[in-house]
Amino acid sequence: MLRLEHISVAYGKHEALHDVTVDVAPSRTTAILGANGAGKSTLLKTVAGLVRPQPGGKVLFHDRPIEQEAPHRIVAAGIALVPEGRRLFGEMSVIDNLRIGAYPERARAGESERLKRQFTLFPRLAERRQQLAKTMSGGEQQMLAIARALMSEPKILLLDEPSLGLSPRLVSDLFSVLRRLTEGGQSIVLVEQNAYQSLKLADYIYVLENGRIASAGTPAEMRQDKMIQKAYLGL
Amino acid sequence: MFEVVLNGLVLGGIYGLIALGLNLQYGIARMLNLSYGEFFTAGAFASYFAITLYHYNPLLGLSVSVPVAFAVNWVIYRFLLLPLIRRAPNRDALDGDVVLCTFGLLFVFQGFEQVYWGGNVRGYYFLSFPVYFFGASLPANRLLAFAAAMALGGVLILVLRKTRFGTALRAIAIDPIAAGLSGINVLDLSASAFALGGAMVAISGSLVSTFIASSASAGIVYTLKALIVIIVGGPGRMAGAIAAGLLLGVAEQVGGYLIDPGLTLAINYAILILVLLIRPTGLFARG
Amino acid sequence: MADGSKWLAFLAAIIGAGVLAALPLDLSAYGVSTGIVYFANIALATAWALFSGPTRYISLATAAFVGVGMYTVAFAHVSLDLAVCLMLAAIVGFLFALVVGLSTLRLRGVYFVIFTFGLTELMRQLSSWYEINITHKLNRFITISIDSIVIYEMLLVLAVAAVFGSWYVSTTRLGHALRAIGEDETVARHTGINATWVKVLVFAIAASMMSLVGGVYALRYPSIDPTVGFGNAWSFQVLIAALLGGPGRPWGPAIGAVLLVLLSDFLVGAFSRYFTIALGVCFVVIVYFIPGGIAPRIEHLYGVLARARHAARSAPGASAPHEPPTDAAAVDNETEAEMREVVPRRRSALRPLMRRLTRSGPMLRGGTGPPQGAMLSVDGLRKAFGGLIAVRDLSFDIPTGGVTGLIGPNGSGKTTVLNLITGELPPEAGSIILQGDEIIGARSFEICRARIARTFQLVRVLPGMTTRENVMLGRMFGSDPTGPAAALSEADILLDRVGLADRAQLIGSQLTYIDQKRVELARALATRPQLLLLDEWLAGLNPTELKIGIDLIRRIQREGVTVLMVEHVMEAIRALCGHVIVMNAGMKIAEGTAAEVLSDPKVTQVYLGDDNAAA
Amino acid sequence: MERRTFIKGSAAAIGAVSLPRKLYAAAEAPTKIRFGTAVGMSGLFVDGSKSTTISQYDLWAKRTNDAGGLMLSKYNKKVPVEIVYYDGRFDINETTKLTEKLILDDKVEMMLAPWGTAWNIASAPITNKYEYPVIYTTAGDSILYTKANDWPYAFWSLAQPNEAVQPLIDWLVQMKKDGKIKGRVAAINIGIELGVEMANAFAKLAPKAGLDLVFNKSYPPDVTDLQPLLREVMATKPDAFFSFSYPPDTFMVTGQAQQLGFSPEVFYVCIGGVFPGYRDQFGADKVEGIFAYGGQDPSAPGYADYAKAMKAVYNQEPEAGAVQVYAFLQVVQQAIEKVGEIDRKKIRDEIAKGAKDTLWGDVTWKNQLNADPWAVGQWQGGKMVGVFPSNKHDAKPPVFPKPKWAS
Repeated sequence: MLRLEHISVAYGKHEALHDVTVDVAPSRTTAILGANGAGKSTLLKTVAGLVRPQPGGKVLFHDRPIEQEAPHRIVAAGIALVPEGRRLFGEMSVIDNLRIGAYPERARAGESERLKRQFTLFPRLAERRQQLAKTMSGGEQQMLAIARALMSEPKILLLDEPSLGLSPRLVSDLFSVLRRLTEGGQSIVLVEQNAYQSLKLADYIYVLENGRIASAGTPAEMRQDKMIQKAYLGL
Repeated sequence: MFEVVLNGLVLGGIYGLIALGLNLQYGIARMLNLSYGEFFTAGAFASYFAITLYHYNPLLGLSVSVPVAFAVNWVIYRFLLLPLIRRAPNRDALDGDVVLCTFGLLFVFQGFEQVYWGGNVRGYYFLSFPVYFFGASLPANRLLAFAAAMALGGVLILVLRKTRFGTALRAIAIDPIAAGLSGINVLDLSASAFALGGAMVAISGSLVSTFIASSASAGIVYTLKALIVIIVGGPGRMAGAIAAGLLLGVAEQVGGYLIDPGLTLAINYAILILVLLIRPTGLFARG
Repeated sequence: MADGSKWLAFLAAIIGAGVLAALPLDLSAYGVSTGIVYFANIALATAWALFSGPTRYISLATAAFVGVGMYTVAFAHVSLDLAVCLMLAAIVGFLFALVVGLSTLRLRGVYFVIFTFGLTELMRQLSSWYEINITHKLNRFITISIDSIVIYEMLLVLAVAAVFGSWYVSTTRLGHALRAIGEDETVARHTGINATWVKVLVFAIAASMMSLVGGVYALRYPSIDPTVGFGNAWSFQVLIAALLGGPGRPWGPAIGAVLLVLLSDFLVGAFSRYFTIALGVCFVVIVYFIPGGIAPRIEHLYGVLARARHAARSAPGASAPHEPPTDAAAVDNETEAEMREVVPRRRSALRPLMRRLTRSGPMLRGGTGPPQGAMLSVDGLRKAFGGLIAVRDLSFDIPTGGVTGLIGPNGSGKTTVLNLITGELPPEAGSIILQGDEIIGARSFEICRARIARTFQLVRVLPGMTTRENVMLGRMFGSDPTGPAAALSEADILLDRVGLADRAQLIGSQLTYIDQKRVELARALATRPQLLLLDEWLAGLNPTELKIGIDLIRRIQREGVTVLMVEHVMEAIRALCGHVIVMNAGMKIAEGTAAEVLSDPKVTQVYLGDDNAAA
Repeated sequence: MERRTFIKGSAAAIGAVSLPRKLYAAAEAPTKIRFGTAVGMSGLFVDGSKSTTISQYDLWAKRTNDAGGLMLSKYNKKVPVEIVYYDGRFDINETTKLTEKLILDDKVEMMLAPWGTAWNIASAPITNKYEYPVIYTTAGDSILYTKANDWPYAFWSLAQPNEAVQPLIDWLVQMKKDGKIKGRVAAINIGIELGVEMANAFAKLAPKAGLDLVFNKSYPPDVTDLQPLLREVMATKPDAFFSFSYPPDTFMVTGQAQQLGFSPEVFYVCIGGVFPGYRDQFGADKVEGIFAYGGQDPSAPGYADYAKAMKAVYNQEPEAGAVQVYAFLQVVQQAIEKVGEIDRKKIRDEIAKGAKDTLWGDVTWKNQLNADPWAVGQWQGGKMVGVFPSNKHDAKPPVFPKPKWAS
C-alpha cells in the first residue's frame, strides 16, 4: 500500500537516510526502531512530504509516486503524520484543533461523527473541548495530536515517537489506544524508542542504524536478535 | 476635550482599519511588507481620479483599486517573496531579505506614483458636511470610514473565528508546518491572505482619501502607522489591532491637543517603544 | 588571505590614501566636493557594516546618528573650538547609541528595523519641535566657514580610519565575539560572551563614527535644519551601499559606497525623475542576485586565481577564501530540527584520536585538589512549559571529579535540566549550587565563566566560522579569557587533540556531523571547564567511534574535569558513569551505580514500557 | 600642525589654479548663455515650484530666444539662453550638491534661484562663494536682516517676514481702533523655514502693536489633516486668522475651514494663496476677501504682453508670485545686456544699481533686499490684487469683512 524505494535524504553535507527501502502493508502496524540520530523521523518526514529524497528515491502510495507532493496533497491522499513534539495549535481550542484535522475535502463529509468517535476514543478531550491546547498536559496533548490526525480519516497513520515524555502509565494508555485503532483496521507506521511496547504492537519491524536498514523482521524474529537486545533494549 | 477624545476614537478606528490588511500580511502570511502603504495611496488616488476626472462617486474607485491591489500583492507573494522563503536558511535571514525586498518595492511604487501623479498632495471633498451628536460635530466622511473600519474588523474577526477558511489561516499563523500536515494548502492560503491584506489597505486608502489628502510619498507613513498599530495590538490579532488603533488615535489627538500637533508621531513612538520593552508580544496578545 | 598578500593590500591602501590626501592640490573644486561625498559615504557604510554586518541587525538609524552629530556641531561650534566640537559629536553619538542600544537591541529582526526607522523620524520631529518652539528658528546657521579641502581631508581621514578600524576590530576579541553572536547568539552566550554588552558597545562605536561624519559633513552647509540631519536618505543610501559592497568584509562597504555614489550621480544626470525607481530596483537586485554583496565575489575570484598560482607551494586550503554564510548551502527552515537525525558517512572519524590520546594535550585545569563532595547540587528544581511540566521537584548531586550519567526516555526532561543549569532557561523553583554558590539567576555567559561548559543535543557549530575560530572562541571568552594570539595556539593544540588539525580551516557548515561534534567538544574544553555537560554527545556513532569517544571522555575526566552526560547509549553509561540518575516525565525515578539503576524495575519499565520486561 | 600647514598650502594652490581659469572663461564669446538651477522638480512642494518658478524660467527663456536671445554688446551679437535644470528634490543636501555641480562641473554661465526659502538660503552662500550673481525670488527669512550683506552676490526680492506681516498688523490695529474688530488674532504655521519665520515675526509684532494673539501653534510639513488644529483655533473665537502655510496645506486649511464653518472676518493664507488654481478649486465667491502673501500690479509696463504669453503658453492668467519671479529675470536680463558680456562681477554691480520698467515696476535694493516689495494681496471679485503696502502703485483698498462661508 505504501512503499519507499531506495530513499536517500541529505541535509547539506549530511546524509540522514541512505538507500532505504520499506514496505507498509494495509491494516498492519509497521514499527521503525533506532537510536536517536538513526534517521527515523527523517523517514516519516519524507513520506509526509516535509523533506525531499535524493533523485532516484521513490515513495509509492497505492503505486502512485508522491515523493514530490506538497504535505497537504499527501494528507489529502490519505497519509497523516503525528509529528514529533506534537505541533499542536497551542493558541487554539481542542475543538478547533480537531476541526482543522478535518480540513481536507475528502475528510469534510462525516466530520461530526468522526469527531464523536475521537471523543469516545479519548474521553479527556471531550471534557476539555474548549480548553486551549497549549494549556493541556503532555499526555492530553499527545492524545489530541493523534485525534487531530485521525480527523483526516487517514488510510495510513504515521506516528513519530508518540511516547515522548510520557510517564509509564500514560505510555501504556497510549499503546492500548493504538491497539484499539489497529483492531479497527487502521494501518500505522510507528517510530519508537520504546522497543518492547512497539514489538508487542507491531506486525513488522525495521531497525534503522546510521540511516540504513540494519535489520528487519517480525517481532518474534526481532526478539531473538542479539544486537537489537543490546543496542535498543538497553539490556 | 470631549470632542478631542471623540476625534481620537474616530481617528483610532481608522488607524485600526489601515492596520487590518497588514495584520493579514504580517500576522498570518508572516511577511512584513514595507510597500504596504503604497497600496493605500493607490486606493486614495483611484478614488481621487474617480471623482476629479470622471465625477463618479469616489468609492467607485474601489472597483479598480481593490482587484488590482489584490492581484499585485498576490504576484508579489508568489513570485518575489516565495523564492526568498524557499532559499532562506532561517527566520532571521528571511525577515531581512523580505524587509529589503519590500523596501525596494516601496521605492519602485513610490517612484511610479511620483512620475505619473506628481509629488503633490491630492485631496477632494466628499461627504464633508458635519454630523452633530452630544454637541460635538464630526464630518460624515470620517464617520463613514469609522463605521467601515468597525464593520470590516468585525467581519474579519468572524471569518477568522467561525469559518473553516479562517481557522485554517489562524493555524498557518501559529505553525505553518503543522498546518500543512493537517492538509492545509499553506502556500495558496498564505498567498491569498497576503493578497487580501493588500486589497483591504486599498479600501482603507479610498475611504480615508475622502477626508485626508494623500501624496505619492505618503505611503510609508501609513505603513509605519499600521506597523505600530499591529505591534502594539499583537501581530495576527484583529481585535487587538482595532483596540490598539483606538488607543493610539486617542493618545495622538489628546497629546497633539495638550502638547503640540508636531509631536503626534513622537507620541506614537513613545507608546510603541514602551510596548516593545514591556510587552513585546503586544498589549492585546494572549499569553 | 595569506599574510604576504595581506601586507601587500595594506601597503597599497596606505599609498592610495596618501595619493588621495595629496589629490586636492590639482583636483578641480568639483573633484573636491565629490570626494567629500564619496568619503562620507564610505565612512558611514563601513561604520554601518561594522555592527550590522556580523550581527545581521538591519539598522535604519544611520540618519539619526548623522543628525545627532550635525546638531552637536551646529550647537557647539559657536562657543567651542572645532576639534572639541567634533570630539563632542562622537561622544554624544556614542552615548545616544548606548541608550538606544540598551533599550532596543533585544528586539530581533523586523522589530529592530521598524524601531530604527522610526527613531530617525522621531528625532526629526523632536528637533523641529525644539527649533520651532524654543529657538523660534528652524534653520540653524553654521557660522564658521571651513575650506572644502579641509572637509575633504577630514572625511578622508575618517573614511580610512573607518575601513582600517573595522578591519582591526574584526581581528580583536570584540570582533570575534560579534561574529559569534551573529552566527548563533545562544552558543556565543554559552561560550562566555556577554552578548548584550558586546552588541551595545559595537553599536555605539559605529554610531559615534556616524555622528563624527555627520559633524564634519555639517560644515559643508551654511545652515542645517531637521530635514538635513535626520533625512531618511542617509539611512537608505548607507544601507544599500553596505549591502551592495558586502557587509561581511571590512572593505566591502567602501566599494559599495563608491559604486552607489557613481550610480546616483549618473541617475541624477541621466533621468533624475526616475531616481527613486532606480533606487528601488537596486534594492531588489541586491536581494536576489548578490545576497552576499560584491566583495565576497571579488575575493572569491581572487582566491581562485591565488589558488591557481599557489597551487604548487601553498598548503592545502591554507588560503582558501570562505564563502559567506549566505552562500552556504541553503537548507529549509527545519534544518536545526533535522540535525538530530543527521548521520555521518561511515568512516571512523575519531580514529586519528587514538594515537593522540597517548600524547597529552594542554593540562585542563580541572577541579583543584582531590575529588571531594559535590561539584554541583540541584535541589527541588522545577520547570513547566504551558501545561507541560518538564522538570518537577528534581534534586541530585554531581560528585566532584566523576562522570555522572543522566538518562531517561526522550522528552523526560534531561536537556531541560542542562538548560536550567546553564542559565538558558529560568527555573520556577529550586536551587542549583555550584561549589557552595547559588548559580540560579546567573546568565549563561557568567555560568560559562564559572567554568561550566556544555555541548548541545542538536549540534551547534558556528556555520560561518572556521573550525579553528570556533575553538578559539572558547579560549578567548571562557573561564580565563585571552587574546586571539594565545587562543589560536591553544585552539590548534585542542584541535590536534580531537583530531581536527587537518580541518582547522574548514568552516563549520563544511564539516560532517561527527567533526561538528568534535568541534563542539573542543570549544567546550577551550573554556577550561571544571564541569562539562555533554548532551547526547555519543549519539549516532558506530561501535568503533563509540569506543574512541568513550576513551576520550574518560581521559577528560582523568584530567580533573567533572562530567555530566545525558546519554541513551547504555554501553557508554556502563563504561563511564560511577553515578547515574534516571529521569522520566520530569521526575527522578532512580539513582545509583549504572548496574543498580539498569536493573531497577522502575527503570526497565519506563525504558521498555513493559511490566514483565525484567524477564 | 604639519597637516594644517599642508592644508593651507593646498588651499593656496587651489586659489592659484582657479583664478586664471576664471579670467580665461570670461574672455571667450559664448554660443549660448546657460542658466543653471537646482530647483525642486519632484516631491511635496512641486505644485509651488512649477507654478511660481519653473514655468517662469521656461517662459522667459522662450520669449528671450524668440527675440533672438540676450544682446551681448561686447561681441555685438544676440546669444540664446538655455536653462539647465537639476532636480533638487526639495532636499537641502541635494540642492547644495547640485548647485556646486552646476557651477563647478557644468560651469554654467549664470545661476538661477531654486524654489522655497530653505533651498534659497541653502544655495545663496554657495553661489556667493563662487561669485555668481543670483536674485533669490522665493525666500523670506529674518536671518537676511543681519546676513544679506555677507553675500554681496545674492539679492532677495520677496517681502521679508517683518515687512510681510507689518502692514496687515497696522491695518488690523486701525480696524480695532475703529471698533470693527475685537482684535483677537490667531495664527498657525507649517514647520518649515518660511512658515516658522513668518509666524515668529507675527507673534513678535502683533502683540507689540496691541493685538491680542489668542492662538499660535505649528504643524508638521507632511500634515494630512488640519481639522483638529482648526477646531482649537475656532474655540478661541478669533476675528482674524493667519495661516502661514505652503501650497498643499494652504489648500487644505481653506477647504477644511469651510467644512468646519470657520469663517473669521479676516482670513490670511501664505504661500499658494495667490495661485489662480487656489481660486479655481474653491470658486471665486469662496475665496473672496482672502488675504495672501504677495501681490501684483497689472498696470505695470509689459504686463499685458506677459499675460498674453502666459495665456498662449500655459493657458493661464498671471500668478502674482510668478509675475514677481519673471520680473526679476527681467532685472537680470537688463543687467547682462547693460554689461554686454558675461562678466559676473560687473553683472552683479549692475543688478545692484536696480532696474526700471519691469513687471514689478521699478526695482531698487536696500542692503541686498528689495526696497519696496508687495507684502499682501487679496482676492477681490475673482482677481488677486495687491493691497499692501498701500502706498504701492495700483494698491487697492482691502475688502472687509470677508463674506461668510455658508458651511
